[in-house]
Amino acid sequence: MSSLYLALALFLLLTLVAGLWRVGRGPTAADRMLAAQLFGTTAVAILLLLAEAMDSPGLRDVALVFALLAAITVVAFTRRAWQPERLPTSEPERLAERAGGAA
Amino acid sequence: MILNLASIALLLAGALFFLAGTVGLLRFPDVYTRLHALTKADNLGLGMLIAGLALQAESWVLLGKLLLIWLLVLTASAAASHLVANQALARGIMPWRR
Amino acid sequence: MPDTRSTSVPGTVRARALPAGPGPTARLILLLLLAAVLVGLATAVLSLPPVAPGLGAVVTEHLPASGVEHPVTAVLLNFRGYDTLLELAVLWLALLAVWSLTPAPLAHEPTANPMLAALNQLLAPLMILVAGYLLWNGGHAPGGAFQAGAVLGATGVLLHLSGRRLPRAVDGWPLRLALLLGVALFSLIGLAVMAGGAPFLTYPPASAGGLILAIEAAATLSIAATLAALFLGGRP
Amino acid sequence: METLITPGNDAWVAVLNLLLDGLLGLLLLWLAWRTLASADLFRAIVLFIAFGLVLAMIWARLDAADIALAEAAIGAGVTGALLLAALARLHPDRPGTQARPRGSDAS
Repeated sequence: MSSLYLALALFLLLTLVAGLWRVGRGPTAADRMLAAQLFGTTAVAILLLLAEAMDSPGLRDVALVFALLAAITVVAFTRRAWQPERLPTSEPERLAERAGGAA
Repeated sequence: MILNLASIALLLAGALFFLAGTVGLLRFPDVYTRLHALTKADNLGLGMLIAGLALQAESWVLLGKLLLIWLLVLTASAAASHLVANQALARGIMPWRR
Repeated sequence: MPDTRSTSVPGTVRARALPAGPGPTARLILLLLLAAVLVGLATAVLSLPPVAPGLGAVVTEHLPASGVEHPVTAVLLNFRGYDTLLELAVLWLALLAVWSLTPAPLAHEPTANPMLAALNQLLAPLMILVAGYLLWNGGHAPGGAFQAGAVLGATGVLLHLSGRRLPRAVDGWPLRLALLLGVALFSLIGLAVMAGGAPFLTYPPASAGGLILAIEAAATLSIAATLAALFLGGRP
Repeated sequence: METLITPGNDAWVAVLNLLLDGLLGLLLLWLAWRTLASADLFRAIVLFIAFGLVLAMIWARLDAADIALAEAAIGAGVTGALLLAALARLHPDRPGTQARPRGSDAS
């Protein structure tokens, strides 16, 4: 059973690596942030699998803390760094924002 | 034995949904559609994975902790997607149309 | 991944035009230096004995006298109490540095959000509960003051982000007291044991468990207050 | 049951462990490099958040649950929010982010 858990953890880690492409690509800030949020969920899954595979129950608490605090970064993002009052200031920014709908 | 097989099936199905979530994140056309990858695919994937692990759980405490983790992730991503979609609309990002 | 064309997004600062990079010779020298460092590190790591003669055995041997069952907590709060005390002081100095730079920004929170309020109602009590759980766990399993303090501090950050503010009455001396509590109690207990003839921070084994829990509880509050105050970004 | 999924258990486990640790290590180095090299500060922050996640998983792999827990709590709860708030304050043209003029409040 342990090797199944490890294999699944490896698989999930690979999907996380693939998701990094979205962090680089954007185009809007929200896309990058969403990718990070998705990594959080994947990390919770990987940690739960590792807790079982490595027989280390403390890792479940790590997953619990990740799950508990997952919302804070996005709240900070929408309440601070991504506010509508500040209009995009340069042409590429405006293009990226509009293209968010059509890319 | 049956419990074991069910657990394995759930774990594999969960991993499949995680894959779907990542494909969605990479392939969907705009922020609003990509939110689905975050809120639907991955949460279902995590749910199945947790169900698979819960079938192997030795104690009720562990079962409760696993369930709590899932509910917390559900809450967090629901809140996150609401906030992001709300803000994206407020910034005037148009939803994607074919 | 990253295309360096950087379709930069709002909320970002674009880098100014960078000066031209080093020439080919400089690059080659840099590469050689880096390779030398890599080889040095690799040989150092590979020449380590397979089983490092660490202090693990000593810690295990003295664990019963430490007052806790978890070796990490025993080392952090008992055997190497100095380090933890000074770490708390460092965190506190960081906050002093931030406070001396600027007053806290005026809190014009973006419009109140009912969803955030509901999220708070759900998450904040759970976070406080988990912080308590981690603090209690520290005695026998992974957990302890720093982890609990960080979770509690994150609660403060979340509440602040959703527009909750400290009441006027609390952001004066009660806040300062909370910030100081960890270092103060830690040092006081450290000094108090000296009255019994023991060296600084050497707890009597019989009461070590209770003393460590008290110190950890105070440290949790202080760490949480410090982290949340750091987030304010200035002196309140 | 064991053999149904895993013929030759030990060898498989060893290979999987190696792959997992190797991938995590490479990922951490790559994320560190991209974080430092990124000219776009927001992207650097997101990469740093991902760096924290991977670091927590590496501590987990090293069986250091205490440090993984600390990294999870600090990395997920405080650092990301702190950096994002700091980034927002780099733009003083937005309402709500100006520093209070000195001396306006005596408290």
